[in-house]
Amino acid sequence: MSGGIVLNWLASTPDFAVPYALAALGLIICERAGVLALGAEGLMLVGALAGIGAQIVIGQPAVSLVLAMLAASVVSVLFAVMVIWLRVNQVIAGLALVFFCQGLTALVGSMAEWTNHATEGIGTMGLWPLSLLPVVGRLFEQNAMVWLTLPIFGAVAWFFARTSAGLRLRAVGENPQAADAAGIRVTAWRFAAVLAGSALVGLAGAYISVVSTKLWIAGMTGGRGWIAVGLVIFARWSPWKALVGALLFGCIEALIPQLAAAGVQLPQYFVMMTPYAVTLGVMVWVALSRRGADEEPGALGQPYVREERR
Amino acid sequence: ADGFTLKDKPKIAMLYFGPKNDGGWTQAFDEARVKIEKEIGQKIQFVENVPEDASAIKPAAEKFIQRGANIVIGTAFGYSDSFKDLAAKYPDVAFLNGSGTTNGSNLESFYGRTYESQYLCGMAAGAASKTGKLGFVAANPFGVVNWTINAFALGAQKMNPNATVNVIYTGAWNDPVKERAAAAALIDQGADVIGQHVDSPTPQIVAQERGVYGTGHHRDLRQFAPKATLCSSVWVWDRFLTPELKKIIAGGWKPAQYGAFIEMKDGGTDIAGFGPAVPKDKAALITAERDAIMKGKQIYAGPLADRDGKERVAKGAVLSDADLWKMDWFVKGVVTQK
Amino acid sequence: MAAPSSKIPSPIAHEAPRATQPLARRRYALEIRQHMPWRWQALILAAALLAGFAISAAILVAAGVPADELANEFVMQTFFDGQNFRAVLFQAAPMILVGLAGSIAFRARFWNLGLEGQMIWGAIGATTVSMWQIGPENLRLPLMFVAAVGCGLLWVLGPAWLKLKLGVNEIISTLMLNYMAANFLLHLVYGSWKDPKDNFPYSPQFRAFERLPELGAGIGSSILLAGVVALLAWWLVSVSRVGLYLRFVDANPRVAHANGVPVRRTIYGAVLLSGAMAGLAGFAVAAGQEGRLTQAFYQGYGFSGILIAFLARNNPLAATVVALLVAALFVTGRSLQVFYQVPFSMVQLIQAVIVVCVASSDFFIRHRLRRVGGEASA
Amino acid sequence: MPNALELTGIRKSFDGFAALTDAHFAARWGEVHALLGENGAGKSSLMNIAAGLYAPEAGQLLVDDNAVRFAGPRDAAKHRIGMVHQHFKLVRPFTVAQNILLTAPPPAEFQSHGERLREITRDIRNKAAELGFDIDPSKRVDALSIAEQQRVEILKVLLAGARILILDEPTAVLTDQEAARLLQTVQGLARKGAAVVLVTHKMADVKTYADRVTVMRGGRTVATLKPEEASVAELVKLTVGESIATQGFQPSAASRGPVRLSVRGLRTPASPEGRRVLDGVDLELHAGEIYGLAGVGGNGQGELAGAIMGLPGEATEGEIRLEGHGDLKTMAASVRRGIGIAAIPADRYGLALAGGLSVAENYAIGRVHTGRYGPVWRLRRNRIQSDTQEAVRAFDVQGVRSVAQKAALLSGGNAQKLVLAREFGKSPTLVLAHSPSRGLDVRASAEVHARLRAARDSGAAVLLISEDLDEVLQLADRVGVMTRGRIAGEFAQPADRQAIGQAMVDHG
Ligand SMILES: Nc1ncnc2c1ncn2[C@@H]1O[C@H](COP(=O)(O)OP(=O)(O)OP(=O)(O)O)[C@@H](O)[C@H]1O
Ligand SMILES: Nc1ncnc2c1ncn2[C@@H]1O[C@H](COP(=O)(O)OP(=O)(O)OP(=O)(O)O)[C@@H](O)[C@H]1O
Ligand SMILES: [Mg+2]
Ligand SMILES: [Mg+2]
Repeated sequence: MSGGIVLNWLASTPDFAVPYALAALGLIICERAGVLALGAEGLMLVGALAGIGAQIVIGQPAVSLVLAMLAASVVSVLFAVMVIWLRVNQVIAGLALVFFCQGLTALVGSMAEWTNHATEGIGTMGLWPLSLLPVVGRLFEQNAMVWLTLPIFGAVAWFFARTSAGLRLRAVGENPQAADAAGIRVTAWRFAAVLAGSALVGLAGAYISVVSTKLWIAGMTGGRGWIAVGLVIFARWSPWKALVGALLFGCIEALIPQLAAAGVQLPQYFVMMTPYAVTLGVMVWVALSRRGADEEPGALGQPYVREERR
Repeated sequence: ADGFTLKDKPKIAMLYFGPKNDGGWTQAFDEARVKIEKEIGQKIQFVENVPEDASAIKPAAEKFIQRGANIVIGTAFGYSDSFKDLAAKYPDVAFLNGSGTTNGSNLESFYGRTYESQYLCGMAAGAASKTGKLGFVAANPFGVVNWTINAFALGAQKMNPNATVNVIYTGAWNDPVKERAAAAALIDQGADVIGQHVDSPTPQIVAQERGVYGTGHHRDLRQFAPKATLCSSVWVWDRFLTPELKKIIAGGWKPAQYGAFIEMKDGGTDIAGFGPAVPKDKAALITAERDAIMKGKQIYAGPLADRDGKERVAKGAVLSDADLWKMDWFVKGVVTQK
Repeated sequence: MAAPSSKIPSPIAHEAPRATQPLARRRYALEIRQHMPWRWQALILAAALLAGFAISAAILVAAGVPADELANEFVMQTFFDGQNFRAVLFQAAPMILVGLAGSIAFRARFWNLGLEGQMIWGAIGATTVSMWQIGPENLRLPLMFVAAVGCGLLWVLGPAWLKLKLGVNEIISTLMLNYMAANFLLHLVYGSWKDPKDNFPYSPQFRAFERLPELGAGIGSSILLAGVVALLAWWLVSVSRVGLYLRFVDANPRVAHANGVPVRRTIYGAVLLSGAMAGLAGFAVAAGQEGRLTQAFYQGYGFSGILIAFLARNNPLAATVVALLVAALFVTGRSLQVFYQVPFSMVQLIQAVIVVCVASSDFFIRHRLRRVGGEASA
Repeated sequence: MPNALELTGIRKSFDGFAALTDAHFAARWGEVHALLGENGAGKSSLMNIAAGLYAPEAGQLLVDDNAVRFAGPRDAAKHRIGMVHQHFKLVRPFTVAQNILLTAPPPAEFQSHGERLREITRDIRNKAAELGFDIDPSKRVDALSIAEQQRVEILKVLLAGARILILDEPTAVLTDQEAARLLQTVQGLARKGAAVVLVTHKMADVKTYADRVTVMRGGRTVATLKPEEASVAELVKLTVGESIATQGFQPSAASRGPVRLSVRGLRTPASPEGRRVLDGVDLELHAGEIYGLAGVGGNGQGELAGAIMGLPGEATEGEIRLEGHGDLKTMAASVRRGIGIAAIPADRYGLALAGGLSVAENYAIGRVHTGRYGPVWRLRRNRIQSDTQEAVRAFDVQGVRSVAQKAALLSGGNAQKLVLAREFGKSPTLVLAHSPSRGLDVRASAEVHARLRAARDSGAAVLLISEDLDEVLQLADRVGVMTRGRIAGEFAQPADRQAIGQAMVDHG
């Protein structure tokens, strides 16, 4: 049975890891373009609500997920306008976005009566032929979004490392003055990055509501957006490291109910602290080890105006 | 001195702890409201999402009172202190508070003996379970939750003496993410029926997805998981509130000194619906137990020991109400965290 | 339009011809403004607030509040009704304290998003004194005060140290500590701190002498406490030398350091003070409102504190005024909720809308759009 | 000969301050056209307009005699205008090849990113060999020296296919030999038909390499002429508007005193490439002398000043002793200011003044620690105000309408005077002056110099760090040369300029 618990634990990990992974990836896209994106918690809520709403109205998971991404992108336009055009302090704008989205989703969710409205989710899909393996085969029985996450990561990592467009985006985040002088449209790239990144963050939220819990309640992301923000720092703005980090956090979150179900005697409220404590611990560890301190995008958080003297 | 009498025409207002469509606790009150309105023949005002926070409760209640309400119904234990203050400040207003702990000459707290209906749910669960391993998703560990867990276990053991109940507390009344994780983990560990004492229907939904059974709480949860939900422990507040409100309106109302702790026969709780998974013969057994409870059968009657073997209720005795509220022990077969 | 003159031999390898049509004319250029007279600044701020209120009103009307009732609810009912006004004051005391806490930390460029965690610890500290009956009765309340201040301060010490010593981002660290504090609070109230009277998840009630007394007319002394703290904060930032240090740290830490400002000590001081004030807010709720330690008393104060600090431009006196207005918004929100079934989340939305408007209005204070490239003349 | 690039009647202002009022400029194909003007004359602004970075408020831009409008650098690039900016526009964590790829014209047919990068790398190698540049295209820019970065900028413009090359002070950070080679190269490009604009302060270069020269002053074009038509003195007069009699070296009035500051073996930790910014600095400074530290910028001068001021930075080894106070290294910056160290940093708004705060606050911060402005719990605002007003008068800080006005509103020269007023107001024992007259006009520079001399004459030890050799030779009693993080040589006054110049470029 103890082998069973490990297997159960590992099999349930991806479900927890995917939202972290997608949200962190979205944030990496924004921040690589130099926009400090603290609004993940809010955009995840938008994605979660929009996804469920679409699920209730339309009932097609694939459509719902896409609509959720769109919704998060649309809301992020507000943020993009604030920080890119109006040059509002990016911390303030990010916080305002979170609170705005919390209020908005709670309001829309209750006015549309989407709260606690159960929906059909999506089923699991075996990763052939691995899923046919004895014993460990069930690790490869996951829903389609889990499998889709991997190519999404591959695509983004490829984009950054192997395309000229990726190089341009990074140039915008490292040194917008230089990028502008090189003829790269800083504002357009930043807008695009915020919208694209926010779509992924929205997808992360929609994963929680549409795929995972299959229903909506206000504030259901429960701080995961903030953890994703921390995860990006841990991952040093690298997609693959973010995936590893997301798996780490997924493991921790998945372990908690497994231990409880197995009747392991642990002080439960301290156990519930672990994701947050681990986030903090990881940040401290990153700071202590001073790994790649210069990987932070050089212009992160700095607005750009062409004729400003620096 | 002869009880409480309203000075004006009755005007009722309710303060909801959560959103009216929370699928659980608050929705049960809202459904009762609709029925009461018909019975009493007047509209009842209500406000949703009043948190357990004095700076929210008092203004909300006072606003109603200011605009004429003279019967105020609360729905959370966290309102207790505020309602006590309000009752003192507004002696001409009658206050009722679901799951509250404070009482007075114009204030009555009320709660149902949920362990009665959860006991019946436990019986259904015990009957439906093949493995004898049951799971239970609960919010937080304290008296009112713990007694439902124990009753659920006792009911299950009535059908299967070896039944065990593994409990996961999620730490929140309404957190579908954690509830899902908890229910899934319990099923992973071999549980084939999932009981619950949380607000959202998530544990039932998970049970249905995973092809096992479950029992609901607060409301009839078959609407969410028709295949999985065996039966639910449900509130039937209108059965208690309608006569109580009529008493208040009639005048000379005397609130119960220690609050109304309502038995099944007086409209505390009940069970709703048997799914097809409960065999006919077992269903008959459960119905018989229900009748017995209606006639006064006690769930927490001695002899009863906790899981460490310590005697909690002596033979021939019945657990006192005070001890019920403080229940922090579990019967044999219940596995919990610390 | 001549093609790039082919008579000219290019020194460069790439020979691809390029188009030379007249290019799009750029209409506006963004310019950084160094200074704007305060009158104009005030005007812009007022316009932003007006825009915020207009959008909020539109949302409220869309949600079903009759337009003509809005003014009545917001102004008449809130400020000219004794009972509502008392409710505003009741709500305002902790608001003022968290607003001040936010202001002081932000002045040191420290994003203290951990106000809720520090509030929780402040309340835990005060409750500890009450539960263990530390000190004589007449000293109990001051001891609770000290404990709240101490606990709030200690809870922010970690993030402050991590930031200054290791450069750990305080936004994340303070937030994570909120979640940890909230779980610890649950651990206490569902564990050994349950009220032994009924075993419900809150601490035993404070005794009468452990509560902040009423000043009379239904007004609690916590508002007085908040007022005194606001004055002290004002003195600190506007009168004392520390205020000058803080201004330098805020304006440019490198300049501050190079000019002999004890930057670290100033930041530590401000951040710890911020934690202490948040702890005090926890004390004000526990001893002034709830009369015991409850499980959700802190919710929403974190955001409100940040919002108040931001709208008040980190000025303590302005923060006091803004906190009163936010408290009024809360009380009005309750009555909208009660009478028009408007969800309370609307209040949060309105707060966010106002922040967005005011933050965006800064653009016009700090920039100027200039028409350029227009009248081309040779 | 047609004009390659022509700007007429250009006007441009920044927040109400007119940087260009009526500027004209025309460069022909095949010529090297020098642009002269003192600091702030508007040279860079004008060329930024030609490169599409700044939008002019009025005036016309012509390429090949056709009127054009640029919405941004992209449009300028389409007309094959390339600019090497005074402040480099390089993405530091990118490699040389990646940086150059960003501006390279798009490939004619589809190429994968990898292929393009390889092709660019090849092009860089070829072009670098042609120019005699030693550059590794796969190296990250932040691992390059300033001079190497300058070369990357030049390669970038050339490989982008520019036919109109604008070089804004490209030789400021190069050694004499490097500068000569670069200028010969661009001259060669012009001979092959390109138009080259060379913004510079060096009259000698104008004389040697330019075909024509345009002089700007105060945002206007003063004249365009052939270099051989005017003498250097005449060119100087055109640029600054008056003839300047350069003041020669004046030795100290008093005799030099005992050693006040001694720096021994100061070094910073080695970078992964094994380079140390400070690599064993040894230096002795006496009371009553000005020690001038010359050297090409970026050889550790800033770090040395920072280490003496006590700025947070890389931990250093070695010692910095101040007479009567022992080793300063463990001493907080605030304490150092308290024992009479005055600092005039090079980065005025990065280290000396908080632009967002008032003139009075910026003045008061220098002496508030002494208690002159009241105890910790109370600031005496009136005294701050009257002291500031007095200092503003005494140091002739102009443009202060009220002492409550933001310091950022002062012009460069007046901001520097405010710094001087604060730093010299408390009779320092050690003065650290880093490029104190950078960006100042002649008059303001002269005032700064007088103040430094006065401080020396009243017994302070003055460490003058400057990239401007003329300034050093005018002021210093002794001259040290800093290269690669150490003092490469010391010279007594009157020093041999040639020898000092040689020491600056010797990489021993
Ligand atoms: N982006 C800007 N924002 C504000 N002011 C500016 C900006 N660019 C230039 N200025 C101002 O315009 C004037 C001209 O500056 P510019 O850089 O063109 O001078 P320059 O002739 O290149 O001087 P230097 O020889 O020092 O490089 C200066 O007073 C400068 O302060
Ligand atoms: N934002 C502003 N608002 C008002 N006046 C300004 C502003 N910016 C600059 N000025 C004024 O414009 C003038 C030119 O400023 P700038 O810094 O460009 O001077 P400068 O030409 O470089 O002179 P200096 O030789 O002293 O450095 C100064 O008198 C300054 O006070
Ligand atoms: Mg220039
Ligand atoms: Mg200047």
